[in-house]
Amino acid sequence: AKEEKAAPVAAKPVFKVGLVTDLGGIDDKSFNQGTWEGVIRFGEENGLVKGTDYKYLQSGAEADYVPNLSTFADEKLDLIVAPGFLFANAMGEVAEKYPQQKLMIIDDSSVQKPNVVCAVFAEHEGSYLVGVATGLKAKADGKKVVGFIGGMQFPLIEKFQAGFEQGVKAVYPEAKILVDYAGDFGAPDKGQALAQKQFNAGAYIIFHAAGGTGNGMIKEAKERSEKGDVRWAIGVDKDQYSDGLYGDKSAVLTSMMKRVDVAAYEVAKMTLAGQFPGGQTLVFSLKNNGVGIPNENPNLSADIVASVNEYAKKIASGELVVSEIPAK
Amino acid sequence: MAFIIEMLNIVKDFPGIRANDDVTLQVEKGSIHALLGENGAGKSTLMSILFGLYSPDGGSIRIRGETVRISDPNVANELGIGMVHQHFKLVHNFTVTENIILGLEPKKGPVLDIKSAAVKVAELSKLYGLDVDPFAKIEDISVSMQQRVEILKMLYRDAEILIFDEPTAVLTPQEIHELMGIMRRLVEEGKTILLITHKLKEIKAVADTCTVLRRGKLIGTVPVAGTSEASMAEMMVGREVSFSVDKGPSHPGEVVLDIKDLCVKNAKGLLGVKNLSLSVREGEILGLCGIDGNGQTELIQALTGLAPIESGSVTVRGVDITDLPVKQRLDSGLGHIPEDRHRHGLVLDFRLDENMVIHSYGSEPFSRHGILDYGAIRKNAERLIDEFDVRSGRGADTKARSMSGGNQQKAILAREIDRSPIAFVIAQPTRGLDVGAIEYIHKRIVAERDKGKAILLASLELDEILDVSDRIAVIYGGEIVGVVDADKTDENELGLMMSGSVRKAG
Amino acid sequence: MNLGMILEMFPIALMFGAPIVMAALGGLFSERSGVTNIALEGIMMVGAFAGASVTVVLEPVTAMAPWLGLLTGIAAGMLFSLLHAFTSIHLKADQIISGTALNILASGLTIYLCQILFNQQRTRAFSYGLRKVTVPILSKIPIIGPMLFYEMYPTFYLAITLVVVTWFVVFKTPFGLRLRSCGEHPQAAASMGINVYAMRYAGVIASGAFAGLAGATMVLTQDIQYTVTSIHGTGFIALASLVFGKWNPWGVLGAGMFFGFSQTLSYYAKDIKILASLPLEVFYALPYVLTIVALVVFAGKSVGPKAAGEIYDQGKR
Amino acid sequence: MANRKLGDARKGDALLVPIVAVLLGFVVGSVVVMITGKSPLVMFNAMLQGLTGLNVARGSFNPRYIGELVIQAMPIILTALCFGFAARTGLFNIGAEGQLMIGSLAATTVALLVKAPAFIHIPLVLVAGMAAGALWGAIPGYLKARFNVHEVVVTIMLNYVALHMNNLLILNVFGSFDKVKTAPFPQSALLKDPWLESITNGSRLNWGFIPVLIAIVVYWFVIEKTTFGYGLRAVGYNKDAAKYAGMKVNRNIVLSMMIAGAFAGLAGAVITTGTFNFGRALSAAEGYGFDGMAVALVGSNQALGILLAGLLFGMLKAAGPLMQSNGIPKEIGGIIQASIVLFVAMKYGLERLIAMLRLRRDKASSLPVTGEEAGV
Ligand SMILES: Nc1ncnc2c1ncn2[C@@H]1O[C@H](COP(=O)(O)OP(=O)(O)OP(=O)(O)O)[C@@H](O)[C@H]1O
Ligand SMILES: Nc1ncnc2c1ncn2[C@@H]1O[C@H](COP(=O)(O)OP(=O)(O)OP(=O)(O)O)[C@@H](O)[C@H]1O
Ligand SMILES: [Mg+2]
Ligand SMILES: [Mg+2]
Repeated sequence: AKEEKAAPVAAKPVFKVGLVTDLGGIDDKSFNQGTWEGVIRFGEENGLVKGTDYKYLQSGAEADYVPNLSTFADEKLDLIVAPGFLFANAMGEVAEKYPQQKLMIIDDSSVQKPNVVCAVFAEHEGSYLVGVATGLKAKADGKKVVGFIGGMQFPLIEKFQAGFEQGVKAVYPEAKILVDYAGDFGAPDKGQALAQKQFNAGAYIIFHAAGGTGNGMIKEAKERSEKGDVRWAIGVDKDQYSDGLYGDKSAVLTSMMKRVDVAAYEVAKMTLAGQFPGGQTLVFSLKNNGVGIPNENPNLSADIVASVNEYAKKIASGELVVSEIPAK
Repeated sequence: MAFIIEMLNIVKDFPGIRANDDVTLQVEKGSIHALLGENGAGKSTLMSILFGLYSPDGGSIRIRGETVRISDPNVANELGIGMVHQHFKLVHNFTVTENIILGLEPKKGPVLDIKSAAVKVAELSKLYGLDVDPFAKIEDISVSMQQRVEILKMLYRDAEILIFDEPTAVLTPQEIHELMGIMRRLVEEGKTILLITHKLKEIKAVADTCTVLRRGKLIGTVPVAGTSEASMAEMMVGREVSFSVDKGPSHPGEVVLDIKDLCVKNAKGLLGVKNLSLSVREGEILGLCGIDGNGQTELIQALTGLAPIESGSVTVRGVDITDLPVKQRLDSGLGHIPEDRHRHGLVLDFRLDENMVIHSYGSEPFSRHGILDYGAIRKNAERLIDEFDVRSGRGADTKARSMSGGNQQKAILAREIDRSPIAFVIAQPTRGLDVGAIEYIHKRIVAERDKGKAILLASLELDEILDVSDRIAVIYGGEIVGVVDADKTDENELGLMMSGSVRKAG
Repeated sequence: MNLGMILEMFPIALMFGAPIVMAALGGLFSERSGVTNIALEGIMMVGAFAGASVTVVLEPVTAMAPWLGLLTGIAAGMLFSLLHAFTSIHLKADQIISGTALNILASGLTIYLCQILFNQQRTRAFSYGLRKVTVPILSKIPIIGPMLFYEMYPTFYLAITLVVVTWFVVFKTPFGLRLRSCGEHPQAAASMGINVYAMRYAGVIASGAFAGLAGATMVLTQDIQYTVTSIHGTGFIALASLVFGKWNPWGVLGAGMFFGFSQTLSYYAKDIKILASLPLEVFYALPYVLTIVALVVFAGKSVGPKAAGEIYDQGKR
Repeated sequence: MANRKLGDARKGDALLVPIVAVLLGFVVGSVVVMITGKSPLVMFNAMLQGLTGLNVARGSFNPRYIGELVIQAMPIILTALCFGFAARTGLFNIGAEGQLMIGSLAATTVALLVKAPAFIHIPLVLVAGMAAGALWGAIPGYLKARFNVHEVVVTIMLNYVALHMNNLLILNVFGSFDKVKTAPFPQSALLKDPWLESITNGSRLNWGFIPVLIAIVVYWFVIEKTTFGYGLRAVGYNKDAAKYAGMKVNRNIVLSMMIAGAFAGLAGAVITTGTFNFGRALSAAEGYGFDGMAVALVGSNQALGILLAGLLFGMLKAAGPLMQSNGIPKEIGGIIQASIVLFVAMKYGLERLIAMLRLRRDKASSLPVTGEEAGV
């Protein structure tokens, strides 16, 4: 690895990265945005020009995936990144049509092509940690009910639910966990309605794995807390602390970070260095800090953070194995 | 004597046609002034100019001696000019009062003051003997009542000059009679009336003066008292017109259309036709007359399959068509000229040639195996246009919408006669047409009779019934109250029967 | 399903119902004046965009920001609807085509403006939007209190007020009489000296105001920012409510609330024993199926304003 | 009146208005691009490439774009035929989207469950899509005919029902492991063809264009040339007159909606087995219905008009990635589309404008445009 960052101008490489977003768009506060941030970081560090050396195409429909990827492939970019397992088929097709094109897909391990690198995450591990935090916090405050709101109910999101449930139960077996799926990743109104429902049913803390839908939940937690009826939200993908701000407080207890930015950044760096891990599936887990909670957790007491870290160590070391499938 | 209205040298152009060509019209205050002319002569256009709907391309208007520019109906209103349009301009789901006060609403604070408005309407209605219920909805009242609402609209606005555009086309003789009374009453109260009508008799009955237009040009203004109907007609058409229908005696054969104990529900779900029996023989015209709303429409719609039959039977030459759908009725030899030519008679957005095959497009030669043969369709239209003298801008290519009412009617007539039905139901065939067109249509109907067709002719026009029919059936309250021979009856007797006061077996 | 659950559903259902009712009232004004407005969706988007933008920008400055956002939503809706008014009234456009154009334009335009203003595909997120209120005293009333007065968005009361106002204006004032006459028989109205163009402009612009307000309300109560999916078909639901409510403000209120409730029901379905075994998708589809059923059951003669959708031509007989 | 004259079109000048509308649409697009600080030339270059595959700036040729143009145009042409067909019968069908989804669902079902050689399997898939779309279209048709329920509301509602029904079955019945799509279809069910892909430099071009072309011809033929089409048009313009003439009005309404639905259903089948090779759960409608509506309106519900307008809008879509890649916001395409539709709506104004320009050019006699011609 060459780490001569001292003179970026002189060492400016000719390297182009493209991101194709899914329907959510580049600023979805979720994994499209996360991936883009990784690309930006890579671009800035290497003195690339935004809009020409690194850029993105936004998809308006699933039918746009292939033409968008192909357009970049025709431009012979050095790396094309696409976040989301929905890209799996399109990625497979394009990989075949452009065997020289280096491609990366996030959240999917099914595309087995020599010119594609897959990045997947151990969401259940990170979710376990926020589950632990949730359990401890609820127990400490004498609350019995917590909740989970998922976007759409499919295995990827069930990993979040599974990890969260195991984490809560590990520290607070009596806790009741409400579970709802919104059927949508971009509907804050649904998130808000489901949050109202769960909060009304006594939920003290809600963890969401619902992208934009979860924003409605955070909003509801914020509004209630501000009025003195303290409730907590747990963010996902990125550190959502700032989304929960009211006054100088935040209703976001902590977040389950899924470092898609790291994945994109790392793969881009490897590719630039001529070490494109084609055909491999990279797993981002607690072990390599691919998932986890933020470094700063102002709303968590020190002892909760300490226990969370303990669990993190156990999981990272393999001592504790978290199941990916929710208990029925 | 001072003229209250002076329209001087009016010119109005429409694309391709000069509707008014240097027309001068002078009307004395307190008189009834008739306006006469063929369809399309420019009468409505002239009145629309006076009412501010169109602006003239030339000429000037003086009201009460002052030159005015009537740029829109508001100005006309302010000048005390009101107009009853050929097609009523009433909002159907509004009440009588709401229609009358529209645009000039009394208020209590910001709120509509319907109550005091209704009182005023009731007063006006009483003053002129109009007898209108201020709270009735327009869609629930008869056509003549609607017309009275139109009159009230003008009176409510204190109009001094009242324009009536073909007010009697939709009225029954009794109603026409009442309207004449109302008009005289209005004149007595100091109003001035401009009356457009195709009926010379009416002009004779009420008008003081008559102005005749032909093809947009002024032919002349004559005092009614000293001018005969025949000479007025000649001024209008430019040739002599025969008023009596030229027909020989009928030679009725066997019964073709047989109606037995027919019951039909009306729009309100009540029986509009009750146990009605009637038969029409081949080679005769049976006139059906009655006051509007006494079941004619229901009867005709039931016969032709547009409304379901509750009970009873209808046969055409012995074939029971009671429950048959429209298509099969037509195939059994029934023919139908509908009362409402725009609603039923034509697809206004189709070309004339397409309209001419509306029944027969599915059969040879107009189509083969479900595929249309436009060549044959066009040929057919051209033949009919030629034979029936249907006039339109672009021949077979003309959109039906852009044809004049008279020519639309001729087109329907051509189409239906050409089908050669054996039993022919004809409703209001000459509504709103000028005497020339009426003459022609009557001739064709009689010709059909002479070919041995059985014809049921429904009309609100008593003259038409008396002139064209061989026998006359009178309908009242959904029942036939009498059947009489046309040459053995008169307007008076029919009138009495139509009002239900006399019954007479046929 | 128990009483508590039903009470709980109220505030949620009314949150969903309020913008539907507002937009449908807008449609009512427009159609009553004789102009079909299938652009409610697009106008709502524009209103939502404007409302969210102003709220985001002004939030740090004033607590009135969301209210100013609502006002801006109204103004933006009016401005946008002017396009529909101009093309369909002055240029005698087919109102369906014009409305469709507005709907397509709205999504392109708002997102384009977001990019100019915020450098992203959506507005920045505001931190509060409108806040719920608890009405003192009234909220203490048993049953009714928690249903209607506890932690409710003030826009619900606004919607109810607008229903009353609409009813009053349309059915009790001279303006309303004139407006309706233009939707039923514009030639008749014109012959009475009413300026049909002006009335139709008024109707369409009112619909812009209402739909703009509805859009702003929606984004400020149910979202955290404006995105291209913020309105997600609510304008069309409002259009359906207008038909379902038979072009009458009270009917519209009922229809809008019906939608609010059936949507809310889908969130609670899984907690209701007899429904719990069904797949979620069944409940997502429920509001729409119920609407069709209701339309069939209540199918009547009542049709909309006769002349709605018709191009006004003075010369027409 | 009930029959909006959606179906009305005139000859001669009829073509002029859409052409002027399209040009003006591009003018608006250019202005917007300039406001963004970019050169409209970049946009036009992208569009030209989207249309012909030629990149003038770089002097390269990539036929893939032609293939993609066709791919983008196919479904919206079909949904336009769907909207247009109903419109010609006086019905306002906003339900193309739902009919498409149901068609796609049926195609998925047949593709997955039936085992047959391609020459049977493919037609079966297409027919299934059409039949399902027709059935879905029959619902609003029947409700309108039988209960006089407004088709606009029913079709809007059915779009949502179709979405959730599609998801229900894809997720719970045909779901593959990730539960958002089905297993891939067998090769025998696919319209895809490596040869077509290779001649267009790896685009997704597939045999779907054959049924689309057939659909356009059928549309034209049925409406303009058959007695059946005559009946449908008559019902569209004047129900009462159609009834008077002995036509089965209610049956025609249902049939018309069914045929319209079949077009959309076919679109669903073509997308699922041509563009994709698996059934998909959707989180929201994809907009094919509204695109189709716009195409039909710009093409004034005429077969040829729809074909051309469909290709135009397909081009805008195909050029989308190119524009984006050059820093032009993807919304420009939408803004241009909307402007074109808006200008088409302004027909009357445009006609007057054209007449005025003509009048100025040849001061000889030229009649002003009458209300009649303006589509009163
Ligand atoms: N709005 C219009 N646009 C174009 N031409 C018109 C219009 N109105 C009338 N015309 C033309 O002007 C002429 C005069 O029409 P007008 O309606 O005044 O006739 P009319 O005497 O009232 O006939 P009728 O007895 O049938 O009512 C007609 O030949 C018609 O072609
Ligand atoms: N939009 C139009 N453009 C041009 N001419 C028209 C238009 N509408 C009507 N006309 C013409 O106006 C004249 C009068 O039409 P109208 O329908 O009033 O005829 P009419 O004989 O009075 O029929 P009706 O008996 O139905 O009143 C016709 O000659 C017709 O050609
Ligand atoms: Mg006239
Ligand atoms: Mg006339």
